[in-house]
Amino acid sequence: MSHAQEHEYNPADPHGFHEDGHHGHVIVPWQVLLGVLLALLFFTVLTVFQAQFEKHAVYQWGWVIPGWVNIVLAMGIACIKGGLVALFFMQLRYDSGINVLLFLFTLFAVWLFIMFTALDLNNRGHITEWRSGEVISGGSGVGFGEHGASKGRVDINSAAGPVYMRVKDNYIAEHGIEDYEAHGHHDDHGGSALSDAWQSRSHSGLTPGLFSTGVWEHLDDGHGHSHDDHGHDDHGDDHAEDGEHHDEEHANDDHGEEEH
Amino acid sequence: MTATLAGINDFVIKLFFGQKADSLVGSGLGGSDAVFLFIWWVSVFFFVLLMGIMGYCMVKYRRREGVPAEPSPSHNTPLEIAWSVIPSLLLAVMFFWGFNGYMKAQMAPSYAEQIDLIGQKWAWSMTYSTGIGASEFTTLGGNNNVPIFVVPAETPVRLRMNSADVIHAFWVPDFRTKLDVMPNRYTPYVFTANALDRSGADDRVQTTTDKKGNEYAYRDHIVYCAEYCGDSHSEMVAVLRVVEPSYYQTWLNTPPYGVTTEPVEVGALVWQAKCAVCHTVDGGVSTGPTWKDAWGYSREFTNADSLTQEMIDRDPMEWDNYIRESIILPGAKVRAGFTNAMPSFDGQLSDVEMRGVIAYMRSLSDRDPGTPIPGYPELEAEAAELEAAEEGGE
Amino acid sequence: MTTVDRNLDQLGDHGHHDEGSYLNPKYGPIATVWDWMTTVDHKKIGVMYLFAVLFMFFLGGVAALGLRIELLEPTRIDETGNLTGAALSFLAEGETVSQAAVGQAYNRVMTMHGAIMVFMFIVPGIPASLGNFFLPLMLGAKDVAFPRLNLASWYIYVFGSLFGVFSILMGGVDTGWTFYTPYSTTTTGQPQVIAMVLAAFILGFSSIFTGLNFIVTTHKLRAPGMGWFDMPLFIWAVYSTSIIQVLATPVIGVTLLLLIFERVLQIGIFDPGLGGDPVLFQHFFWFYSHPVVYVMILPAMGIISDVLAVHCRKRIFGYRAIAFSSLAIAAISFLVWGHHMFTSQGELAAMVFSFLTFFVAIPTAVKVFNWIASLYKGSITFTTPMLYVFAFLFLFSIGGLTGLPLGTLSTDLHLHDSYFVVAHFHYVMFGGTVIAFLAGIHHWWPKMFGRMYSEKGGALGCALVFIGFNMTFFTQFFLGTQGMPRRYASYVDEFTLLHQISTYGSLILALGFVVHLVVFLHSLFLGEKAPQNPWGGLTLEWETETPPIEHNFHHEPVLTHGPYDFDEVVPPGWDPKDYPLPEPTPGGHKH
Amino acid sequence: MASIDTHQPALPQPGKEKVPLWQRYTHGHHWRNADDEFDGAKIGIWLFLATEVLLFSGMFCAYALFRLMYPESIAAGSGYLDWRWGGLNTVVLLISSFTIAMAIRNVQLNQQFWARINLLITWLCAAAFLVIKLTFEYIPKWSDGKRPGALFDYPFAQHAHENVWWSIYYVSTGIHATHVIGGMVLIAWLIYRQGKGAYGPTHYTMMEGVGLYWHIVDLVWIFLFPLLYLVH
Repeated sequence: MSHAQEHEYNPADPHGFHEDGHHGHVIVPWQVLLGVLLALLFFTVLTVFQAQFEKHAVYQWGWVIPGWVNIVLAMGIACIKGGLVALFFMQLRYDSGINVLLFLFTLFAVWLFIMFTALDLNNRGHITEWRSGEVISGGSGVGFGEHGASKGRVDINSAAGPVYMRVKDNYIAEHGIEDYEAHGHHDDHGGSALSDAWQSRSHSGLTPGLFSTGVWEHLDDGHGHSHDDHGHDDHGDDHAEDGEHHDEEHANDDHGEEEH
Repeated sequence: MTATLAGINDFVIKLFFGQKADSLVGSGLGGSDAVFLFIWWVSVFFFVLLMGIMGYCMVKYRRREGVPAEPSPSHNTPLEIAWSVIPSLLLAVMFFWGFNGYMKAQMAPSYAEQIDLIGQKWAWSMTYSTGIGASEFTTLGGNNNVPIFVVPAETPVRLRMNSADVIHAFWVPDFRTKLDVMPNRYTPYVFTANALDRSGADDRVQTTTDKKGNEYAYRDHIVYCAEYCGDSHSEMVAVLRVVEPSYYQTWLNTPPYGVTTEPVEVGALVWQAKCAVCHTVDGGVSTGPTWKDAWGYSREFTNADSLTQEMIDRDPMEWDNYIRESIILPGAKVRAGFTNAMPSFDGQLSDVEMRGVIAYMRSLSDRDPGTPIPGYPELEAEAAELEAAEEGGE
Repeated sequence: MTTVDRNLDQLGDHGHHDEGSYLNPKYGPIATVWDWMTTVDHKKIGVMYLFAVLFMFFLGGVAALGLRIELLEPTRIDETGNLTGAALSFLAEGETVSQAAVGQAYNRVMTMHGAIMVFMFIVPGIPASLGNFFLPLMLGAKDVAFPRLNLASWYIYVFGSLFGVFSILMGGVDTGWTFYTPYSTTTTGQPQVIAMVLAAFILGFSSIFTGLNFIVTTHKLRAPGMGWFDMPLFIWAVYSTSIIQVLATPVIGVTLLLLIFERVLQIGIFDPGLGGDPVLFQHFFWFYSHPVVYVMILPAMGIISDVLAVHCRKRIFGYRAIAFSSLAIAAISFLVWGHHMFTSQGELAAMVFSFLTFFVAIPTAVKVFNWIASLYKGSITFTTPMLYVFAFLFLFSIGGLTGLPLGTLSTDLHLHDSYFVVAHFHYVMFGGTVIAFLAGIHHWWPKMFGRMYSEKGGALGCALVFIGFNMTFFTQFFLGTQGMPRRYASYVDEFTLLHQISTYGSLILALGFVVHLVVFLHSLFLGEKAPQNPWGGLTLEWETETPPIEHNFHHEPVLTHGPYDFDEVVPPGWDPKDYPLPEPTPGGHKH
Repeated sequence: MASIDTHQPALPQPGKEKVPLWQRYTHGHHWRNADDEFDGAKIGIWLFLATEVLLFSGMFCAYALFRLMYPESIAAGSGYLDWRWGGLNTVVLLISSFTIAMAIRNVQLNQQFWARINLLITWLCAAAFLVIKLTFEYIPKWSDGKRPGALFDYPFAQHAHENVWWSIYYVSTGIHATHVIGGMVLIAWLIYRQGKGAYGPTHYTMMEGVGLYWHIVDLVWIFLFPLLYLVH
């Protein structure tokens, strides 16, 4: 670079090298970049609007929207946004083929990863239904200390029960059931009642005879057992018709558990 | 010719497996033994072919000084296509045949005998439809308390398997199939054991008499845990005892113990079935503390207040409670010098069994209720009285 | 323009005529060490990698010997609590031990063997050592694309390995190298397990950087005139390997990260007790660890292709088929991870994965057929590298064919997690990769260190390794089919004989490596000086001096012939009198 | 990448201080020319981005699987999040992506002042993202007891696996936030080097690389946002 000063710099062709077919140096017009930004912001608004509109339509107008609509629309918009970023901000549109190929192959690998894993984990119960059921035992979860793990590492097998029940019991023991109920459910659970697509497969694996201890009764409450009157199927329908009923229903349910 | 081939096949099977498969999944036309033989012959063919050509070339085309290598084609498309396509067809056969056999090991008819199986560090336990479990034990390898599980011959059996801690795998090599035992869901182990050959040709078929005096024929198969599960992984074995279906029904309806059995006897059985992997009763070292001379002694814990002699002397029941708590929540009190390795047996022991374990531990201690606890003979008498009343009430 | 112009002027002239061998110490001893530690020269980094991975191979091998000796006899405890039988019982003499304590010790050594061999030896093994040294040389480049990244990758490798060694010194881990949950998240030994998982995590970066470097180097730094199909097959293999390294390794990164979170914070993604799923871990794990099996074997296949061609003086048969089969294996390797989980996954996934698994057999078989066909009408020598090629063809064929009953669903239900699997992957990984590694080391030893080794010693070592290996592992096929599960510290009495043969075989195997060590040390210090091109190779690394100069070539090489044109070209550094060429036949060349 | 050649002739002394750093840059000696080096570096960066995408794919996979297994817990968990903060963060990241693309354009055109402004805006946006995340999301949620796995301590949960949801939420956004922090360090380095005049029309490899990295961070968030905040 001893003669750097002689180098006449040409903005349109900084290297004078465009004839050799390499793609590295493209100066994207600012209008394009700004346009892409605006498009991205527009799609962001659109995807939020779509989600909110769907929620509104279900609650206020009682529309029945299949569960897949939501995810397909949201992911579709995200893909468009991602495509815009990749093509213009990341300049894949102007880039050499190898980088484009690389990016596509990467996405293919991601697709493979998720699809094949889902193929297994979501298809366990074809032959024997109880294969897909859920039994909680083993691991570290058979054991929880007094308050979640807030007191340090949880000891294996020192206590038993699903975390959320234990946490609730602790709260009630500490503050009383009235306080618990008064606290209510201030959080927005909005989306949870949209369609029946969100419901778990029935956990048909449990046999009361095999595990007749207190732990498992907790699980029985409201988790898709056919014999359970307070199953979530019912909740779902209730909410779809009457959003206000929501909190009361759950509080009753919880109270019921308390009496066990 | 056919007979010779069959003889060679039998030899190959004997060489690899020791004997033919003892279940429907393994034997028969669609069984895995047949698939294995098919793969064996394909492999032998290709291996001999390739090594033959290699050996021939090694001799024929070895380097001679001053003689250049003869020119030869650098590729041959028809040949290359042929050696890609022909193996592919053979592979397709393997896949379909293998898949067929695999499905047999997954599917059971609706009338199959269903038995619950729990895998746990480091023992297997079965619960039959009548609520009973293994009642006899044997020695296998380094494990002196290997449970014997009785199963019927010629009857489809489906084990509903579940693990209480980590992943295990239930493998009966003689049945040629295994499946993982998962902590968060059930998995099925399906088999139909072949009939007992009572002609005397099969020296594994033997006859014995059970505790009730019934004579029965049986054939034993070893069960291994095939998924690595820790310290005593290699001792996590069991024996699957195949019996005649008729005897199986008899056995099923004669529980090894009931409410009238001596609690100490029940406790000893439970110990063999579930506890012997980690707890010795002769003072020996193992994963967990020994039960010999344990009951009634003070204990230090790593994660709880110690059980002092004073507390025990005040109320010997403290020790009984400690046993009970440790069975249900093993991590609540971990004895000093040991790690928290014990899985929870919550829900696995009936009241009878729980009481049996406590009674058995008492009987192993030199401080058991028979020996007056120094200073508190009247309390001790009261406790014994209470226990007697309780037992009488059952 | 000037940047470009100045360098265009230099094209074909690297301008380092007076340089010496890259091995020459230029300064004082301390400065030389410093020079090596801060070098960005791919050759020095390759050599440093070679010694590092061989050291790890030694550590893992010692652990393996320990395992085999422990398994010489089944472990039994007598009434007094003393170990009987086990060959290592003298370690616990006079102490009362339990079966579980023996198992615990065994499991730690077993994990140490697996983790060291997989993460620290065989994955980086060939690509990072021989690949680093020879990939730029074979491409005619001065260096890899990102030399400093290359050095960083070596340091990351050392750093990661230190974590692994630290974990072992802390008492070791008993998770098995697969870290299956929930065992790995609940077993005792918090600092060791986290250290070992971190080690694997960190080593992943080293692997990614190496792979990334090689891909860019292959794309951008080929010598003028070298098209994709003029590259030696070793490059194709390393290139395919690199693709897998780059795409698969990040997934093990996030998996191990989650495992660490699981142990430290109990986040429960893999913990069944908290709602997680242990099989999800297996999917995550094998999404990396199956492709990585091909990271282990593909470079070995590349070595075999090159070494075989040179020592037979024969154009490799079906060059394109071998090149494309490397890429095909790399691609298919991402589709078949589920065959490690036939006993834990659902029926549908098992069916799909079994079906796809057979596809990977085709390109592998094609490669073997092509190698065997390349022997036809060759001029075969029996040098040590070539002996290893024959050993490879023999052992790898067994390894490949025994994969068939493992890919077939019904037979795999029996063989899964048994000694059959152990034998199978040792036939592929040891009989394939390590044997090919040895072939490659012997083949390129003169080029790397400028000294010849003793052929007799090499052949003796090869024979011992071959015999010892077969004794050790062929018996294990029978152990597996008869019902011996893997990772057992003890066994029932019926298996004793086969285990004993296996253990004695492993001692012979170890002896073979000792012989090789002696041969190499002898060569380094007393070996005769190597000529530029001892075997008559045609690839570019033989065109430079032996050992190569610091910047590889005096002039940028321009490719004038293919890598395997043995019947058309007199090899560089050879007198045409010593290398008679056959009569040219019309149309008989150009792949 | 940068030069490793120690054999480069010394630059002529007169006028040295007037020549900006980027014009004095010489490519690595093992490259044929600067463009080859730039292309090679770009392939390298894209390969690195591929590893980033696959790293995140693990979390996407975990999300997808637990959504299939425990739909109501995941939907309920999503309900706890406020789309307004998520949306604001999306906008912030999109703007930062735009500004770094503009910064590269400025450097290509040798508009050093504007490049500096754009880089600063990018850095500030990144910081704003983290501040919003921390003050309005992590801290309130954590103190409510909405924590991952065994740490879960929220007494008003309705579903058995809400702790799994929080595990996914914290881990995926946590890994993303770590990448944002990494990006901030890199952008700060860019600002420092740019101030020294290191980047110009003939040499801006580092800018291009960091820019691409920053875009991938944005890209991941574009997918995380609807998955975590909007999908129910």
